Amino acid sequence: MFGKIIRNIAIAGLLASSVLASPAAAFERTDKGNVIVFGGRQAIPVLDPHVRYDWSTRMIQQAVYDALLKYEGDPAELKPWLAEKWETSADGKTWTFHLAKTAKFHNGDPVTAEAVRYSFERGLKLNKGVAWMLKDFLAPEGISVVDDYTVKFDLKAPYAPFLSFLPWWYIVNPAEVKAHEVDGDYGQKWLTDHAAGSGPFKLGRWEPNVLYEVESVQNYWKGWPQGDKNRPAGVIFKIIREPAAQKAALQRGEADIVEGLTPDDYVQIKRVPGVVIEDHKGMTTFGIKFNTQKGPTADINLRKAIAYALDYDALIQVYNGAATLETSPLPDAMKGHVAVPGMPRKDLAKAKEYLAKSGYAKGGITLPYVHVAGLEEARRIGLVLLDSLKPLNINVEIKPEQWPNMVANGSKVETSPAMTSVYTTPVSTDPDAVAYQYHKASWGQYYAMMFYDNPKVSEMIDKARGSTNWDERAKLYADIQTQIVADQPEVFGMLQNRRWARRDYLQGFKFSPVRFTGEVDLYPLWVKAE
Amino acid sequence: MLTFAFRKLLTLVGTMIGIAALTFLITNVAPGDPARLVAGPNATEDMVATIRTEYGLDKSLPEQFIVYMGDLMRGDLGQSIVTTRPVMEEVLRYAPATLELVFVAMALGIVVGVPLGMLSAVYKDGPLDHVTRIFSISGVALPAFWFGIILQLMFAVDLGWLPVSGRLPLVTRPPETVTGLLLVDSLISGRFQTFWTSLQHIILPAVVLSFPCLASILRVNRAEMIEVLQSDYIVAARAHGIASFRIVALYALKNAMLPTLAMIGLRFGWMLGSTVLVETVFDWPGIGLYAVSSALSSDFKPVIGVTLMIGFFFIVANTLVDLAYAWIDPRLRSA
Amino acid sequence: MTTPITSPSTPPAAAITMIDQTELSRPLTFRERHASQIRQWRLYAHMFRKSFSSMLGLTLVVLFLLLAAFGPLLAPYPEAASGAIDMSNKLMPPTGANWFGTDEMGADIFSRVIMGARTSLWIGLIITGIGALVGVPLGIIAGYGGGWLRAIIMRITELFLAVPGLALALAIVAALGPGITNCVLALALVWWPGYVRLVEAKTLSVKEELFVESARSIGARTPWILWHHILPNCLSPIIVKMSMDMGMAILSAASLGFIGLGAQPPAPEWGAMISVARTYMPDWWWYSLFPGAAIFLTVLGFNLLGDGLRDILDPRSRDR
Amino acid sequence: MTGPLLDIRDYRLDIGTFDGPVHVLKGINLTVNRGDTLGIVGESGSGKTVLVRSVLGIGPKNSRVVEGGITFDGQDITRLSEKDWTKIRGIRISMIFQDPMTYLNPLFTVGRQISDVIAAHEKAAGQGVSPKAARRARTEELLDQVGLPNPSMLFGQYPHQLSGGMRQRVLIAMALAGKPDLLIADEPTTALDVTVQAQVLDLINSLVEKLNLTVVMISHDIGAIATVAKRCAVMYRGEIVEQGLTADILSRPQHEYTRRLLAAVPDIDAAAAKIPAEPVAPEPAGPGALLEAIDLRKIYRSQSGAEVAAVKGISLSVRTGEIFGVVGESGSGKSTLARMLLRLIEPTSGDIIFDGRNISGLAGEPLRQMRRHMQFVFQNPHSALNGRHTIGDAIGEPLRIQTGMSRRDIEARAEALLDIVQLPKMFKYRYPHELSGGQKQRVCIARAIALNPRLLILDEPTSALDISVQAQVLDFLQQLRAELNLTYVFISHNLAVIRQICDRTIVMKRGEIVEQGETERLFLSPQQDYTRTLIESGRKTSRAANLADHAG
Repeated sequence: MFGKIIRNIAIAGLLASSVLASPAAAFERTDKGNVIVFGGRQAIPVLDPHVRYDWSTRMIQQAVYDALLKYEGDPAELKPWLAEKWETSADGKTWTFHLAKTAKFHNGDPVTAEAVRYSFERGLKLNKGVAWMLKDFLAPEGISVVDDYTVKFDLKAPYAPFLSFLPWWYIVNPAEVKAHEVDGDYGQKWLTDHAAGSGPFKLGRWEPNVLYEVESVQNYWKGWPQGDKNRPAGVIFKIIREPAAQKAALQRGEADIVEGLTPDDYVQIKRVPGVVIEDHKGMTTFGIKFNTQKGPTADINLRKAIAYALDYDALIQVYNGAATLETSPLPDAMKGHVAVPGMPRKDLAKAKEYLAKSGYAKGGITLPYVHVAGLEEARRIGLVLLDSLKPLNINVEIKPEQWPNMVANGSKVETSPAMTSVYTTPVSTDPDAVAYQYHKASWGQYYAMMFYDNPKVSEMIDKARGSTNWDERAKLYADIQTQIVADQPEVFGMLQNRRWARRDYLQGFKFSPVRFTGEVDLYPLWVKAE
Repeated sequence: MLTFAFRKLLTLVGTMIGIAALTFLITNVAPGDPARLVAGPNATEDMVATIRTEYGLDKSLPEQFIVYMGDLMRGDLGQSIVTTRPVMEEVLRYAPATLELVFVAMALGIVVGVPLGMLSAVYKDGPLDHVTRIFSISGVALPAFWFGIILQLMFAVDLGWLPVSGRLPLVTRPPETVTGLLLVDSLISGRFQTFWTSLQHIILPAVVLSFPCLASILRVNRAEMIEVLQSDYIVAARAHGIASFRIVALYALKNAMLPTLAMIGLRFGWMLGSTVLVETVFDWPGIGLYAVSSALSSDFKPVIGVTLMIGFFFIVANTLVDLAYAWIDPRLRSA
Repeated sequence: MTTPITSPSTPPAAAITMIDQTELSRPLTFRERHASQIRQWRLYAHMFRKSFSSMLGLTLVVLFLLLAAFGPLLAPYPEAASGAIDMSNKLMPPTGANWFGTDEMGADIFSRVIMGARTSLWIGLIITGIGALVGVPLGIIAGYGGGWLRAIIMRITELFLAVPGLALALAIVAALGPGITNCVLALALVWWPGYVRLVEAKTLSVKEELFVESARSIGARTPWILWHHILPNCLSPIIVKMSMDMGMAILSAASLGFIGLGAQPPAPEWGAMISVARTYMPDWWWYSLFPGAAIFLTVLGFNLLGDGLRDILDPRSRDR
Repeated sequence: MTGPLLDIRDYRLDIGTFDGPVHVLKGINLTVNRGDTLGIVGESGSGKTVLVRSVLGIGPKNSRVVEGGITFDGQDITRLSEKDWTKIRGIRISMIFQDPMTYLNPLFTVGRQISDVIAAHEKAAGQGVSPKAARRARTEELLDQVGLPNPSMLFGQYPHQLSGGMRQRVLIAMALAGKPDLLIADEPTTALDVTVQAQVLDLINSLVEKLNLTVVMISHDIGAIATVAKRCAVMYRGEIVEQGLTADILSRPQHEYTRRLLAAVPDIDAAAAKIPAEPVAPEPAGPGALLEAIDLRKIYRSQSGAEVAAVKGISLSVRTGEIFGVVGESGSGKSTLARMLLRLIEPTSGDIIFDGRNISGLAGEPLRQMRRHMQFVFQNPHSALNGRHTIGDAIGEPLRIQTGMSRRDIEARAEALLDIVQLPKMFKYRYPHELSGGQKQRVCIARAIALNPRLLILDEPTSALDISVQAQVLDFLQQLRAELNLTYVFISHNLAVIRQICDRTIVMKRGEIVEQGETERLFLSPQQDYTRTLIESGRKTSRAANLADHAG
């Protein structure tokens, strides 16, 4: 073997002298066609659709699996997908879905009602990942197969947002999963880095922490919007952790689209020929949550003082203008959103007025501001806050925390810090997704770190989620929004824009705000070759 | 010899257990709930509990410790809570990349460091000596992460001579795995283009990693050479008319190699530790990067696993150094 | 190629005999009584001055200490270190007003780099201080005491040494959570074994010296021997190591800061600054360049100084 | 073939130091003709080593030839380039070094080292390097020539596998390998035991005769010089104070220094003119003895578990007021014995009785108290003093440890002690490295007597010192004993010294007593072969015997 190695080294040396560093290719080509390279910072540890989700994971899940419905467009709309049509009973408890008969899993099996039933049962029984969305309203026994292509869901109680969660419940092929089951694990071990889906792509190379490749399915049952001719051979999701490296990769054409550049980078790279910035209004809200039950921030006047002292313009500047201030606890793109009049904006006189009314008229206190370690923008906003509160003689201690520790501390009134910066992305377009954060039943969750307690609001939220009448709900949500703003359980921050930088030859990019930060629908993408 | 080997093995096992216990205790003293991270942002309390039970995190710390040590005896490093996979499997997958990087860096360090050390010892207090001195101390003082970024910008972004990061170009499929070292595997399968590109990829990280190591090898070698060149037997060799070159390159070097070898062993461990920085900068998919990303998500089993693995490589390297010592020094051979 | 004649151990006998002849009954002046020490220090100074690199090291360290001591007076915008922002002025290249440019919050990088010296000084002092305070006594006890005590101390030491310090520190900070205190704590925790090993080895050789036996023969107790004989003779390598370690500790803390586990902004710590600044490469090169250069020069200074000290105090010791 | 082989003319050499240049060699004039054997005698610091190394072009680094020069075989070699040196060094001039351990490279076999020299010689001679086998044969021939047994086995051995004497022979073989015109021997016997010294000197003599060598040998040991050299030069402080035929110089020294030097050499054949201690009345051993050892044993356990006995059941009895000698070659266990007597090393078994009290079981405070009465003077004064303490601290240390004296009193006492050992008071501010060897040994003695002990154990107190200093220290020790009423246990490998001062003596070999008795009787009528060999060897290197040879 060594002889062979040595001989080969010699040959390689010869080759090396003739081959210089190959110039960066415009985009990757293989013998099967063009491959799109997505440069992202976040790895995909577990692909199993019922176990884990975050933006990178869900982007690939979305590519290899199909769900009953799919969100598309801006503003996001629910589109039929595996389910061609559906109906609901008058009491809002029973939902029946009719499946597309052409849908096929990658191994050729048809997507049947049983597969849907099994997938939902699996998600509920594993009690991980997406389970929280439905488990309070749907039991595994409530799902029944009517015929091969009809499936029925019986909810425990009417639940208006039900439909809005379905796009995140992907359908797996029960035959394949069962074949790989170990010790009754519902095939969890196998699905970690394998897939049993029916989506437009199937898995290619899987090199954890390095890259994940999906290959397009030739005869995808739903067809290809860009036309079969333009269909890319596949997509490589390449882990590039450093923004500088991402930028370099994009400039050299090693990546066709990247996410996660710094706000300043986007401004800079916009000027590079051949690079296009996708800049869209998002749904991720940013708030500085007060602990309303304990410590100085239990004092509403102090909370108001802080809210009026904050330099809101600086929040926008942190994003180089790619953000808009919140006008309500609900994001603008959400159904039922109303612009609440009298949202606090910087007004030092008013801030001092409130401070004088509070128990800390002279300031002289130090409040912690906790953010997730590594989240740059949250840290910068901390600096803005620090700067803004100086006139009130309030000192801010900026404390980064690991996410698990932050969540653990934030689950109890006693340990929850006075101020915590929290980004929340609603997973559905239904207002309940955000409103419920202000329900007392949410206490203990990271987004409920303010321990907001207003029985009237809780009551209205309960009423709204049980109602099937949209007009009634819309009115309730308007009241809820106004009341929350009045109570100031948090500083309502801004909605940051979603941004990507891509090469101009990358076509078909479709934005939808309901997706997570960084997440892209890979299905319609294609490369326009000269 | 057999008792020697047996004793070494015993020490190795003992040290491994010690390291495992140490890192387990260290990483478990603080609060922190990785189960929450894994369960996802919207998970309810009972969903988090499901995960805790699954990973045995609901048990008391002493219980967890006993379970962990018991598993360790069977060669099981536990399960990563983030990737859900056995840590042993993952560590073994990432280890070759790290080893390849460390080997290349070490080779660079030795090939450059030893002759430079020799030269500056021979021309002690000359201009070359002064230059290498500043150079070598700079090597130790350079922050690897910063240096890596600067090199990346210069050679990859600005000049475009070398790739920015990673081990291989995106579409290049890695050669069939034999050793896990791409440079070797590509040669075995005769894929010269792959060999060449993977060589291009490894240059920058290897240079960054090897720089401090090169510097200290150089310094030790220089110091030793100076001492050896002053020693009586070298004076004698000179007095007996042996040619200067032969004295330096053969007689003195062999004697000076002993402490240099010790330094190489030491630096090997140091390099393994520094991969956490270099691999982060260069997106090099090795155990260092694995450790950092696990540490950042409070996933401690992989951190312990990597620490153990690094300790293991380090001990093995030092054992090899001991053997090399005995090979070079006849006084140790007979003892 | 024989032993250099300039070594301090061979002063000309003439220097001494001359004073002997003038032995008087009058009380001796300070200079006379301490002629030996004065000569020794002059010799040290002479050797040190001769070496360009040692002087460079000394200069850098003195500069660093000055910055640490008078940072707030020297920095043009000292408030930049405590998180003052000026968003309208962010990411400005170096100008007359901002010599090193400004960062992403509009803070003056020059001021932050200067103020960072103090942070780094504390980090270095605390880590090496704790390392030496814990390691030196343990090393002396292990080296001199022998037996099971030595076995236990050395086993634990080897255990720590079997894992590269950075990897272990990473694990510790990851568990404790990021922050400058935890980072210093973690590094101190992995730093002491180096001293144990150094001092133990040195003690083992010093204790074989005749003067130790001699002290025993006149009935000296063990603590006496440790304090008066062993420790003073271990001091040179300890001083050299501490000087080198100041640099290395600063570097390690910066490394953890870079990974995101060390000091956290707005604390003006150089590693943490680079950690943020790296995302601003290459277009805003000044942001990472200057903190990086500050780390480099500081660590270089301490290393050159330590190297120079080694040459005059402990010329035969091995590079570690 | 006319003219001298080596001619040194008005040679002056300076070495630059921190305090300015030091004149190491001052106007040296020496001539060596072919077939000459020249001895250069001098004490440490006399410049003899610098001189011969200059002849070989391996002198000290910072040196500068101020005046004069060296001519070798008609060629001026004062300032040769390194390249030209390679044609001379090791080829035409070769050297035998003093310490056989440090002058052999520990990592290469003996054969390899010698055959490399052969190869170098052949290359320099321009005749092309002969094949390995031929060089091996020549190496083995050389090994045989220097009297080493089984050369073919020796060829593959490493230096550490040989004894000191064998290594010295290997060094000689190496020096001969280049068939040199001039052979320089630098203290070739200093590091060896007495019996081995004699053998090596015999070998050199026989080689000189057989190979008709031209030899320059330097040594501090005038006896060794007398054995080998026909002509002799005496060096003192960088100058040659006297040169001529060895016999003449030995019998009729002209220079004052030479006379002093010769007088200082202890004579093995001279009955001692001892300064009597108070009552010399010989007491019987047993009760009344100051120190007794009964069946002392020390067994070391090596790493492999094997037991090595350093001292095998020794009993002895030291009377009050006498000087009790212990003589033996290296490895005889005498140092271990000495340390056991003071409980610096724990005996494996046996009892030590001091002044009627069994001290072998003492520990802690009582043992510390004991130490007031028994003190130790170590062989090597250079390392027996802590380099970081001033002399004053060193002398005051016992007082600080054992007494509650005030600082001021201790200072005064230290000054008084310096007075007793005849050193200036100023020295209390000095550091050990600033003192000469003899001065340091006096400090060690002062330290030892600080607590007014009754017994001093002196472990080779003079072997690290120059001969002239040795004589002074020995004299001083005897005076001191008389003044302070001390009892000595005196350990030495030098029989002449033993004979000069000891009342009774034991001879040790491999941890056992071979012979014991009154010193004079031991020397006049030794009962054991080993004792006889020791005395014979000692005599060989002694002045008187050679003086007789040369004179006759």
